Amino acid sequence: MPKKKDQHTELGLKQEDLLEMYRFMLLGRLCDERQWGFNRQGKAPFVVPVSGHEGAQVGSGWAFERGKDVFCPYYRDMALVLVAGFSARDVFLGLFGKKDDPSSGGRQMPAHWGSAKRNIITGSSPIATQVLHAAGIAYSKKLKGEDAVVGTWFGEGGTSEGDWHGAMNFAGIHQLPMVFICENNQYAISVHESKQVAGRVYKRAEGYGMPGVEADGNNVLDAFRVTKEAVDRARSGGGPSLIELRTYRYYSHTSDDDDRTYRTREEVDEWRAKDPIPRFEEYLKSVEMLDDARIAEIRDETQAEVARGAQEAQDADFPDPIDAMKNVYAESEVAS
Amino acid sequence: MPKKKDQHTELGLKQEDLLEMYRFMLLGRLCDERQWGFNRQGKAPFVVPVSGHEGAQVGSGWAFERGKDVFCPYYRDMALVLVAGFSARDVFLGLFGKKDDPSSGGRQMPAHWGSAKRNIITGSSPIATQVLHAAGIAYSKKLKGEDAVVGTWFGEGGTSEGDWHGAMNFAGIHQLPMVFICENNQYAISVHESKQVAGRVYKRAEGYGMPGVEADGNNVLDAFRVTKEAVDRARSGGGPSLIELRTYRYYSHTSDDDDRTYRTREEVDEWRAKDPIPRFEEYLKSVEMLDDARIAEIRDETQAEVARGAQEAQDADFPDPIDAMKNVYAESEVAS
Amino acid sequence: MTEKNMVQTIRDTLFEEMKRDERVLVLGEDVGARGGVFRATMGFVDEFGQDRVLDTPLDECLIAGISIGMAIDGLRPVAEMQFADFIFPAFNQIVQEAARIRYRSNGDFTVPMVIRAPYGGGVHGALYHSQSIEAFFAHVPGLKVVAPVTPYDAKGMLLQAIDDPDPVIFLEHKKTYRSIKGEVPDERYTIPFGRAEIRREGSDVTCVSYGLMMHYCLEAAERLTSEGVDVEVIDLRSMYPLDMETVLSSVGKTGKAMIVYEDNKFLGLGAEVAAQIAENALFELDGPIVRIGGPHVPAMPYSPTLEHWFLPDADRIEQEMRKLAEF
Amino acid sequence: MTEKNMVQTIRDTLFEEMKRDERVLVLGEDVGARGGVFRATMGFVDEFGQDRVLDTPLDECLIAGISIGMAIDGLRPVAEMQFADFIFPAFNQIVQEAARIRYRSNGDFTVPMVIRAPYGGGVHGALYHSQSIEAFFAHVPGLKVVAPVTPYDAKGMLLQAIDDPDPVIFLEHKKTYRSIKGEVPDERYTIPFGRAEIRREGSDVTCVSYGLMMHYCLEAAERLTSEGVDVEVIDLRSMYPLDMETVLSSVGKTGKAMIVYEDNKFLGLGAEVAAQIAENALFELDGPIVRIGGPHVPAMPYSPTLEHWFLPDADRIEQEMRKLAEF
Ligand SMILES: Cc1ncc(C[n+]2csc(CCOP(=O)(O)OP(=O)(O)O)c2C)c(N)n1
Ligand SMILES: Cc1ncc(C[n+]2csc(CCOP(=O)(O)OP(=O)(O)O)c2C)c(N)n1
Ligand SMILES: [Mg+2]
Ligand SMILES: [Mg+2]
Repeated sequence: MPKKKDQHTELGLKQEDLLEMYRFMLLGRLCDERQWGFNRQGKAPFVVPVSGHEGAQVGSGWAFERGKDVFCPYYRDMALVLVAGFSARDVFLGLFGKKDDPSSGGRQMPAHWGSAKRNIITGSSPIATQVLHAAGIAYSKKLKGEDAVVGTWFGEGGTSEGDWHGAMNFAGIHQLPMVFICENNQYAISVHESKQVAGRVYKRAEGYGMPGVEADGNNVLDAFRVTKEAVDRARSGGGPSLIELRTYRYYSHTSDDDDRTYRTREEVDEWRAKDPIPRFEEYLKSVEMLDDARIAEIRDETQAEVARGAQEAQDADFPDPIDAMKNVYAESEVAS
Repeated sequence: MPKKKDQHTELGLKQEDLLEMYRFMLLGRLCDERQWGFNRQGKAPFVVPVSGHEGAQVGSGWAFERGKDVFCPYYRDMALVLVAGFSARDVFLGLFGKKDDPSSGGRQMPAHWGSAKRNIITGSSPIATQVLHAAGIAYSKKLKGEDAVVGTWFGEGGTSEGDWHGAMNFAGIHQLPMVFICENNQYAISVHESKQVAGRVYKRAEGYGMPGVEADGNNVLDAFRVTKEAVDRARSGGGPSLIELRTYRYYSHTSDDDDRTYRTREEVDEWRAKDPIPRFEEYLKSVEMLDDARIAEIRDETQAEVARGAQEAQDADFPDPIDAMKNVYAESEVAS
Repeated sequence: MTEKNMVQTIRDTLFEEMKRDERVLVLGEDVGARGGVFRATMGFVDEFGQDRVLDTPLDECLIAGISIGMAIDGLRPVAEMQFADFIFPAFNQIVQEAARIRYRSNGDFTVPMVIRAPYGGGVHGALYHSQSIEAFFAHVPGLKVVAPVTPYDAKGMLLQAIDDPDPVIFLEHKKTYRSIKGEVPDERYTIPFGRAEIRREGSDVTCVSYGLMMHYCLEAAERLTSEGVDVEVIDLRSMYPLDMETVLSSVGKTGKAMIVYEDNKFLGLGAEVAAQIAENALFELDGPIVRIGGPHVPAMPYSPTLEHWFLPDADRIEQEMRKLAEF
Repeated sequence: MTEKNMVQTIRDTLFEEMKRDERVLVLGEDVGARGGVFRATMGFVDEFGQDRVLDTPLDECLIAGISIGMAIDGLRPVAEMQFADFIFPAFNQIVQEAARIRYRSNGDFTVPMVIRAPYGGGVHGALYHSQSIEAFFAHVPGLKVVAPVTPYDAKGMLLQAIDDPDPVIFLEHKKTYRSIKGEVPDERYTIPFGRAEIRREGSDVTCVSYGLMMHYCLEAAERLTSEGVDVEVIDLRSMYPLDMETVLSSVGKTGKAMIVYEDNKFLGLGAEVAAQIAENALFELDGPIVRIGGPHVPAMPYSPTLEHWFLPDADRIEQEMRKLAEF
């Protein structure tokens, strides 16, 4: 019973897919709102928001095969790591720096994602280092003859570092099975794209011998479509691709930032009007998969899931100080 | 009396220009052959050859205004620094590490060019660092409202470093008065272009918001033409350009290298047949500026100039060991 | 005289200097409209314009590399590394280029540039917003490395750094930005590098420190007066050049030396200080040379329990001072 | 047993290991057809193919970064930095990523990789082909740094480095490549890190060294026997972990300690060794702790007169040994 304006069937997406994608977008948004709440209450000193990026992250993330493919995200990617297997509880364990934080056991700042069993490669703060790790993993997969595809995500600011240049060059030379995904929200903290990127990000692909494409990151199905094409091409030996997803971040860069110094409220409102979540709701209604009543239900369920995860994380233990000595080296030796 | 097949008049080059350009190409070649001679005799432990690149270097270098414009060369650029004001004697003072070596007073290896009064910025061994210095100088010139243009030269291997990426990006963003000149001889020591550069060097320009063009580096007039256009554009506020000059190096990478491990003799011979010097001689004959007799005279004069410079450099003093402490800091303080 | 905190002092000093000297410009990530993530260039872009208050792309290698070019061409760039932890992409340009250009050109080229870097822990910054970096750079001939910890020093040493004809790594401890206040003269003055400051005279133990730890050392020393233990606290201020004269004459007086630093102990700056004492004053010592430094783990973790464990504090310093005094 | 020089030993060891273990691959600039500029991977590409003998683009940041990815995915990359002097573009990937990944992921991810780096002077390499880099990396928790100087150690420690579950900086002194020969067992063996080797027993002075200087120290010590001066020479072999036990027990015996290294003295490894002696064995000393290191200039100049001036040699070491013994 797909209705008119049906875009998803040709993309190979079924009703369950769409509803799950919708849930993940919502989960990301609600986790974000909850963490800001904790921040205002003084219970979370540091918050990295995702709001605005949910379409780009869930759409691109959904194009990969969980359990087989590899995710090399950056700090903005909360909705992406939810797709990759993090729970709301996992997110809040990291937020509070608790012992069971799957990323680092409370060692890293929030939003420094990582989890071996979920194929999410540990990330750091220094920008763009992960894109080279992704290239190395992709080379390894190809060498071993595995058909996994490696995805790496970064902001447009990340394209400025030499690491990004090296990874693009290496991936192009060896036609590696990977996809470079730029979440272009037009700002690197306060620095506008026009002072960050000469030319256009996606246009750099040709110079590295790979296809480059841009898409509307606030349209989750567009983000899925262009990424899926790239993932399929990579898996079938067609080499790497660069994808630029245009989007916007709704909050300040982090809880330490104040975006009013560099963005007008008008600009923010303009982009609020393109919010990927209501837009996807409209689509789901248009194909009669959702109605307002069902949306309200799903929101309540997801809200409850967030509240539960947050509560469990708050109740969880902090790491034992003495554990701070562990895992410096395999033998955890310490300087005499 | 310019004859048919006259390419130079439309390029604004007069007879004196062409003959000087020819002399510089020859001077570079003969200095190179002489330094190899010293190397074989054990009098010069380290030699960096230029042979093959003379057309690319003299052609591109000639497009700049000496005394006003700025040169940021790399080690391969002997013929270029001759254009920029080095003498044969200067070259050999550097070769032998003598006190009066204008580049470093005998501190750096040969071919690490530099001279403040000639606007040749000091170079180091680490590849591609100079392109960022060039970008900084170009920014400074623009800020001060000077109409100098900055040229920076590098091999295709140099395009792989992050420094090159950063400089291209910055130059594109601020539309700096500079020209990026790649002497693409297809090898970085032993590594072929196909393992070094994904895609094509000149095609990367568009991704940085600047024009990119390739030309035959073994045709000195082509090298001049494309560079002159870029220099004029830069000087008139039109921003930066990337130029790829296809060429070849005839000797091993340096006297420490043995190119037989990675290049066939056939390939070398093929490129020997495209030697920029005889090709330019052919042109100069075709426009009746030279004949074989005159060529023989110029060769003898230049040979004599090289012999004189080499002899004077051999006779020159080595630096005084105690001078090794000087110029660490302005006050030349030393660790207690 | 005006009372100011550290970051305000740095901001005002830079502002005045840019007014005074056209050649000076600031560059880095978010130094423009945002005024720097620590507000050290707040309001600059309105006063001096985008060309002299340059928001760079997110590439520290670029920041250092173009600063070198600018300095060579006669400007006086003051580059900001947003956090010291992010200086490493620029390591090659700083260590191989900036530091070596005067030497390799035999004085024909010079690089008068300043790199400002907010560093240090205790700010919930975790592994990548808490690091100490002084040891990497103090080891490199051609560089100068300084770390003022009072507003008075911050102004005088920042102006000295800008005047200096050679590259200077100017370290600002993030935790002192707002916590440390002091009187700052309104007129321009400079403080020559390589002169340590005795912050507290004492006769029993010489305590050498710098950065945030120096303040903790003063606190610990004050506490010990009640016990009749009299500690001399020396603020190095400059890591290179290093003022061993002041350190050695103090050790000659007290016969006991300890060095306190936040960086991990192994090959941290305290190693050089201890080594030079052992080379030059061994027989004036009547106690072992004590070093208190960070543990051998890669910078402090985020979780409050772990961060507290990591950072040396006044209590621990006090204990070690007491032990050494009693030795 | 076969007699080999250093570089031949390294080449053969790598070759055998790549035959033995499919996960091992070498990567770097010119490691393929060229066999490495020092011939350390000569003939590898014919035996193992281009995919396991990977000629990388000219980008050390890339070399380190992809090695990390490969190691995370289960390979055992052995990366070559063509010259140690060119490791700095990779500094961020090595120090911030490779060194910290185990720690920051609380053990969830590990980086078993080796970075080989030909280093050191005396080869007419001038400023950028002569540097010592051990101090930068030994200071970084999460890294191990070793520098074997005999073929026997080169094999055992290279295999240890490949087996090691953490990143190892493996330093090879260029001047020893062909000048130092020795017997090498044909079978596979490993030498655990963190164990110094007493190369020469002695009772009068403890001389701690490593790298090329260690050989000069041995030479100087031999010369002094004629004068009845008996020097104990310790080869550290590993900069981190550092075997202070061996050093301290030797100092306990001789009461005199000197440290000889090629790197510039200030904050070079000798500073840490001296500091730890001063912390732990102060009252066993009856002479100052002497450090001989390179001068405070940015690596050695090219001109023969200048290069000779720079590098500590056996004569200078001998004089200092004599002075200290007579103290
Ligand atoms: C090497 C490095 N330099 C600077 C920073 C500080 N910093 C953190 S995020 C950021 C901006 C990143 O912008 P972008 O890549 O566009 O991602 P976005 O935050 O917009 O999603 C900066 C400058 C850093 N983390 N690492
Ligand atoms: C950072 C760095 N890495 C490695 C080297 C060693 N090296 C010197 S020249 C060279 C090849 C450069 O090739 P290319 O840029 O194409 O210039 P060409 O020599 O071909 O003219 C290499 C790898 C270096 N000098 N610097
Ligand atoms: Mg952004
Ligand atoms: Mg080349």
